[in-house]
Amino acid sequence: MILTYLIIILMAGGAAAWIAGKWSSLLPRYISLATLLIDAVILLIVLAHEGLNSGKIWVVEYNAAWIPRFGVSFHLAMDGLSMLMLFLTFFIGLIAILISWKEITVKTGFFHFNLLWILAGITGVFLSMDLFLFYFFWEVMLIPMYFLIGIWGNEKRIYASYKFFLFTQASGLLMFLSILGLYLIHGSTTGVYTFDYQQLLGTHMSATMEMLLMCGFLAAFLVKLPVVPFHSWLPDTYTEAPLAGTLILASVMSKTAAYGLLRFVMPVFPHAVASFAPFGMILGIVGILYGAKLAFAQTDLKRLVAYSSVNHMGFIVLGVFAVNELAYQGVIMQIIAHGVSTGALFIIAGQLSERLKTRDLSSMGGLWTQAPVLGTMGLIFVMASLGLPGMGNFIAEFLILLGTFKSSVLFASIASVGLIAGTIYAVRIMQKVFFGKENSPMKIKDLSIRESIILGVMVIAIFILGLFPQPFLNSAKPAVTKILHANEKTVL
Amino acid sequence: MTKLDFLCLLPLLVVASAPIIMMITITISRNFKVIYAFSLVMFLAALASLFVIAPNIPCKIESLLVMDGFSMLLLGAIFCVSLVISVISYLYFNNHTGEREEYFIILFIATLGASVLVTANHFVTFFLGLETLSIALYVLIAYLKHRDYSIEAGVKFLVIASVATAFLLFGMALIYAGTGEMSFEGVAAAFGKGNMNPLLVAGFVMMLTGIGFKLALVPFHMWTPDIYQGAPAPVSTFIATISKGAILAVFIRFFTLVHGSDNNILVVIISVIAILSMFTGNLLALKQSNFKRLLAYSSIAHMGYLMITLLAGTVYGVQAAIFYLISYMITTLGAFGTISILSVCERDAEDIDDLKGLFWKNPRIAVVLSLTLLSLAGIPLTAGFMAKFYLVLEGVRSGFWILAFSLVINSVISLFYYLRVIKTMFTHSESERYFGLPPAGNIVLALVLIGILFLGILPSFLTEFINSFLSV
Amino acid sequence: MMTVPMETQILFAGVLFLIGLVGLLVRRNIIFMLMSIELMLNSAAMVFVMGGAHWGHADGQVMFIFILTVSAAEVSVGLALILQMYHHYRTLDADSMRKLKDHKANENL
Amino acid sequence: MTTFIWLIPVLPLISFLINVLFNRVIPRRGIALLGVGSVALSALITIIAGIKFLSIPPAGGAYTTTIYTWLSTGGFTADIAFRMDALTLVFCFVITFVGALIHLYSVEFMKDDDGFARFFAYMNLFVSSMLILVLSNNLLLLYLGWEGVGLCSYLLIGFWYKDPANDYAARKAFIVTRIGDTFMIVGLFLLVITFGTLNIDTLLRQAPLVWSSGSPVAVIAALLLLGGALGKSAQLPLQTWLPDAMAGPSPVSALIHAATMVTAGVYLIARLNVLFILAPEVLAAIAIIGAATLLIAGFSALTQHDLKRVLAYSTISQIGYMFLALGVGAWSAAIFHFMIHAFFKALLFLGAGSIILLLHEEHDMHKMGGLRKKMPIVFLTFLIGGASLSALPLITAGFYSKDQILWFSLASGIGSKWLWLAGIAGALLTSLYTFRMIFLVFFGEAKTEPKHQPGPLMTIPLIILAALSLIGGFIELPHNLGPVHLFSRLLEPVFPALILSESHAPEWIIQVISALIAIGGIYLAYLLFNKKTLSSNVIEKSRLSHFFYQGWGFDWLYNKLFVLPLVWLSQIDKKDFIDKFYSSLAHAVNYSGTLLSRTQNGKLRWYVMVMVAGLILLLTIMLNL
Repeated sequence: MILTYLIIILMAGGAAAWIAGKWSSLLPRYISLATLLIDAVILLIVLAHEGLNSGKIWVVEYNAAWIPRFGVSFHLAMDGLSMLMLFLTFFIGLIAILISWKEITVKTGFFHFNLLWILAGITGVFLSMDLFLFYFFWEVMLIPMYFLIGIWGNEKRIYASYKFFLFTQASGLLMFLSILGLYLIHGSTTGVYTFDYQQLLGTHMSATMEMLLMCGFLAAFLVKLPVVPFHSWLPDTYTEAPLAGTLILASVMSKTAAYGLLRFVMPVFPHAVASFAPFGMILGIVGILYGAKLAFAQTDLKRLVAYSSVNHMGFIVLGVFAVNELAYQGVIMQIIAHGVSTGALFIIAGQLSERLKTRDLSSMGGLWTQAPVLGTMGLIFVMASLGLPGMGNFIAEFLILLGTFKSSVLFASIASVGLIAGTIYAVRIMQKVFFGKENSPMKIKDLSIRESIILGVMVIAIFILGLFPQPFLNSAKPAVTKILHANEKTVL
Repeated sequence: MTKLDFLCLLPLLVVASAPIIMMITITISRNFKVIYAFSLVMFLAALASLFVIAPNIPCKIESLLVMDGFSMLLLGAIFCVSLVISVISYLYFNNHTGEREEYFIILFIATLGASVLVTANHFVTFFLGLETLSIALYVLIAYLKHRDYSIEAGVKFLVIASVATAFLLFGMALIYAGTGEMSFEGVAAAFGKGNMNPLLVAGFVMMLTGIGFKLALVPFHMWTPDIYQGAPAPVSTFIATISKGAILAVFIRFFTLVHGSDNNILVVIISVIAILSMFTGNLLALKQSNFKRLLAYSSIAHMGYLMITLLAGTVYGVQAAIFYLISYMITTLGAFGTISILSVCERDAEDIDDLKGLFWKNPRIAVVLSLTLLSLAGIPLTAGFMAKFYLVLEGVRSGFWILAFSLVINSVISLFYYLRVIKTMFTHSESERYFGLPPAGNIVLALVLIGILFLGILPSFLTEFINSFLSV
Repeated sequence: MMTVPMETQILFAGVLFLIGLVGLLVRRNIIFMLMSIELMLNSAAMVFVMGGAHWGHADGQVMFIFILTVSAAEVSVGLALILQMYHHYRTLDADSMRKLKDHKANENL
Repeated sequence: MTTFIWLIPVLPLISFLINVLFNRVIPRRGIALLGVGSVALSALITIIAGIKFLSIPPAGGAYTTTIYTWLSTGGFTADIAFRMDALTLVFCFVITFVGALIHLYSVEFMKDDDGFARFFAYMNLFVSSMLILVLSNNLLLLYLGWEGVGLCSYLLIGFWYKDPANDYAARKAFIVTRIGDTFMIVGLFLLVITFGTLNIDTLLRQAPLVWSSGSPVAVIAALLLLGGALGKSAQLPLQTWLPDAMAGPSPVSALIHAATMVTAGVYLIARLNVLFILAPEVLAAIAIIGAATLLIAGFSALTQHDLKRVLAYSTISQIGYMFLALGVGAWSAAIFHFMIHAFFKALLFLGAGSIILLLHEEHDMHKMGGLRKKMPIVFLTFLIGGASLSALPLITAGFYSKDQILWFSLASGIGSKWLWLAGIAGALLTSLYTFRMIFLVFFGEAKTEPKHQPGPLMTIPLIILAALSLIGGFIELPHNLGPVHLFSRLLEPVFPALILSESHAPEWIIQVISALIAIGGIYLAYLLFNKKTLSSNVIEKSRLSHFFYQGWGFDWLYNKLFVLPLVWLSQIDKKDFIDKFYSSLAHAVNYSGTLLSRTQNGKLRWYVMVMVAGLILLLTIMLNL
């Protein structure tokens, strides 16, 4: 039940924030802050209470009938993997609220409503153990995000919000068809019509069918992640969304897809995954290289960071289709580390464009002199982004590449070129923004204390991930083993 | 006709008596409020009468009418929707001067036609119900005769609907000539014998044309946008919900009785019609700037979706169809209800630009309208999502993957324009003044909101309800 | 009494129906269009009568009476509408009613 | 003691952190104290550890300490753990000791710079990373240090970031070394897959058991690791970044781009000597690369105008010597040369730094001259450094270290006379360009007046380093000169013994030849650049000279081969053609909507017509099927 509360609290908090917004523009901020803190505390209590190695399959589980007629249940469950994801969600959520504390001044109530509902949807996605429920939450998070982009975004926000919605919705519907197909196949072979994840594991079906159904799932996940060639919504969306929106999109929402790949695609369609794996890895590599290439060509800072996300997501896809423990641990680390590092880069980009009133790289330059703290933060996260050891992304990329190397030496070697490509665009950020001649006549302020604290916390987080990754790896381990086990069992 | 049969006719009688009483009332004294209140009472009475006859179903009144779970469900839906339409109409016509009382009379006549259609089990009742409905609609559409569009819409509907009726009738006649049967069962039995001579096929196709016209399926859809636009908003609501629902009901009854889904050619043809309807409706709606026309186009697409359930040919398909229909009715009520509420005497609030800034001017309406549109688009948490889920599930269960795919593609296309409307609501407009809403309006909005969310979150209630009725 | 075969009867009705249809499509005067529709309805009614005669029961004739009644109602409403139309447009040309259309795409038509 | 070696890298790190967090509140003096003090403290601990190490050699030849498990998953484990053996000790000593001297020097050198605190932060971070690199007990942690020094190098080259040229140089350095690093990390993957670990001890123990000598996997692994080493150590073909790296402040050049970081490649190969021995082809390649690099860089050094660029090419060339030594299996000779080179090259850079600073940022040697009298201390120390670099026989340390390399390149079982010839030619070049530099800068007529004399903080390090450049060589004498082999004795447990080939010329002949070459080179330089007996102008203006000056056209080639295509590639598809696909899809959908819209023209009879047409179509289909 406690898992349901996690979602309900967020939704209720959102509604409360909206209503409160009628009376005061400050109140919603406090309400949403409090809501998220409550959720985070609940999660911590669960962690403290249950621990991670209790031997149970799921640390916490809740199951109730929802639409029994179709075998739809309200089945939530949490293991170490979901818990990590939730911590990331709440962490980024808190940062998103704090970062928009002063930036969002109009309609704060509705803003925070949307923010919390997105988080509620994401939380639901990370907890759902019923495919119908999963799809339900998968879609729930879209609408508020659409509003967030469409109302508080930048100049081309309408275009961006459309693009975002259409891409994700189209791919989501394909996944929905696959879910239905899976449901019907399982129902017709076993006589049990159910959407329950546990029961659908190991459904027997023909190879073609398995491949087709998997493609439906892949469509949703590869678009959301996104992977080249389904990425074209990303730059526009990330660029035009308000800072908090970009943060959530890049740091958490895209991770729901990575999570979905691990949690659903891998164990449910083991044979199809096995035959698709080479193509999957190629997609990953294409993403890594093409993302880097496009990032390098950009002149808009936010767009550059957005494309860098494509590059990083390529690693995730690569790792997912490497199908081994090292790669999976790497993927999970990448989910978290990318969440923090790219999130921070977007925040920095946001701070810069807020100060300079432009995102154009050519009108930046030499800003270190005026804003050394911002510059330092920028440096740290640029380095994190290119995978400098000591920070989380390195651990992630190392493990992913190592795991891939285990599966395919060739792919891992090509993907490693991505490290160089990553370096090329990443140092370009430093050079164009903080180094070189000052191109902007505008005098900018360095980070305020609030902003420094936000970014400072993220710096600490990225270093913790890089220097003490073991607790995270331990936490994810049972889930990874479970996924791999389900995968192997059926393949053999 | 036995006494029991007569009792079973109670709902129809209640609806039929209302216009008579109203006419008498009007001759005594004209009072809009009184008529309005009376119509509410009568619709409630009609609803109540359903409960009265509930223990007696199923019962057949000769071979003409049948009162079974299916018709009970749809009658219930029709009465509920009519009730809400009455409220909306009241809000709408409250701004108008002139003779507004007759509107309710005709509304009842139209409802009566729809009710007869829903219970029809015979070509005679089919035809009579259809014509009662149509003729009443001619008047309703052209009711605000001082308006530019009304007459045009009325005349257009008159001509096209008459043509459609003629087709339908000729088709019936051919079938009658071929089989000598006019009751649905009889025709079904004749069809079942397998002697599908060209006469019967031609008859069936002509009937299909007539029905297709009413349901606004491609290629019989051309009238829809013009009529939706030209008619007063509550009347458009009526056409979109009750009229279509009733026709669909009779179509489903007829189609399942004759086992249409077993006929491969028919299945192919209806599939093609369904796919064409989806694409045409959605593509036409893409660039539409008139909200009423947009809803008309969207309704074309939705009827296309609905055809999937028909093809399934199972009892689940029928259930899915009813679920879809009900959620579509609620949703459409929300959409047209908002237009009605926002309309002024001179013109309807039919331009999408009329909605500009609604989110900040009147968030309550905007939220309901957004939810409505999202429900039409089939986004979770709304009735439309569950309905689409149900529908696709049944479609896929019966193996109609192409239709399901086409539905998916169309859902995406349709998002374009639903989102466009939503976007308009939150773009800023010059005046951001908040305006008040009459309590009745609030109630309608609340009903729609609750309906959409309830069906979207806990669909089990309705599915079980439908199930229990259909198994009777 | 010479019996005309069923096919011929229906063919005859069909031709009537087609005449009505063609009339509807080619005439622009709304009254003539209405008349053509009546023709179509009546041809259908005729088929019912023929059917009734063929199968030897009264259902067809009953239907015929219903059709007559209904078409009378329809015409009355129709004429009322046409009156209003004439009132409004000062013409009976059906093509003169062109206000309801997709405006953007048909601006210059 | 073992538990304290982690302090060696951690102290500068702490200093770095304090600096970064509180630089706004700490006064300059405090920052200087912090920066210099932490490194000096590390040096002290290193020396103490060294004394301990020498007096009571630890079991297994190394101090080890594990701090915690870094990551452990899927059968792979890496610790944050340090290990100090003799090789590490040498490196630690050089890093901390030379590092401390350079930090001290920097206090005065940087005193007027706005980025004083930033400078010390970077420098401390660098020292810390470098120490982690050499102290780590596994290759993953080594890689952390490896990348850490790369980062610091990037930051310090671009220290004066307002000049885009500096940023360009910094990026170039970072990216070029990162290319090497990528090879290296792929090599690490290969090692993990083969051995399941990156622990250096285990690797070295297991490698001979798993791989036979010359097996393809071993060769590939060694090649990949070599890639990393080539990048960091600026060897052919990844040498292009180092001359540009001189854009950083001179102490940086001294510390990073001469004394320590660039020798990381040498360290890596020496550290993993077992792996490389298993791949003889790669070892040979290392020797050849070293030989080629030392010649190419030597020629380039000869033609430079910029004082620091001469030293930069000289550094490349000297590391070439070390690679040559590594390639012929003269492990300890390479490390010995590394240490000596660290002394004299740091000295030279610091001297050059002093000159440039005091001559108002004048880099061009042709605009200097006659500084012998004006800056006597700098002159003297620079001369000693130059002499050591030129391997002036007997009195300089450089002689002893270079002589060893030359000797082993010929005498080693895997050496050859070609390598030796290259080495000898390089030696000639070395003394030639070194003294060309000295003559140009310190002799002749004065062209620019120095601001003032360097202060004590700058001169003391110069003097200490000069002393070391002279006497440093005496700890390891050639066999025929005396039985002093402290250095190779120290490193004996780390390296496998060098097998000498049977037939070769006596050692003394070789020594004499190299001594003569060194002296001859100096004399030639005297003739050419001081006396101007030969028209040096003609030489300097020649096209060949220009070719050398440009670094043998590598920059030009790489620009054409990689940079321009990359830029072109990024520009042609800036807008992302995939996006076009989707937008045209959207347009198509929109357009078909518009087309369909045309049908809704409001004509009543058209509507009926469509309906009838539909009916007829249906009828035809149905009746025909």
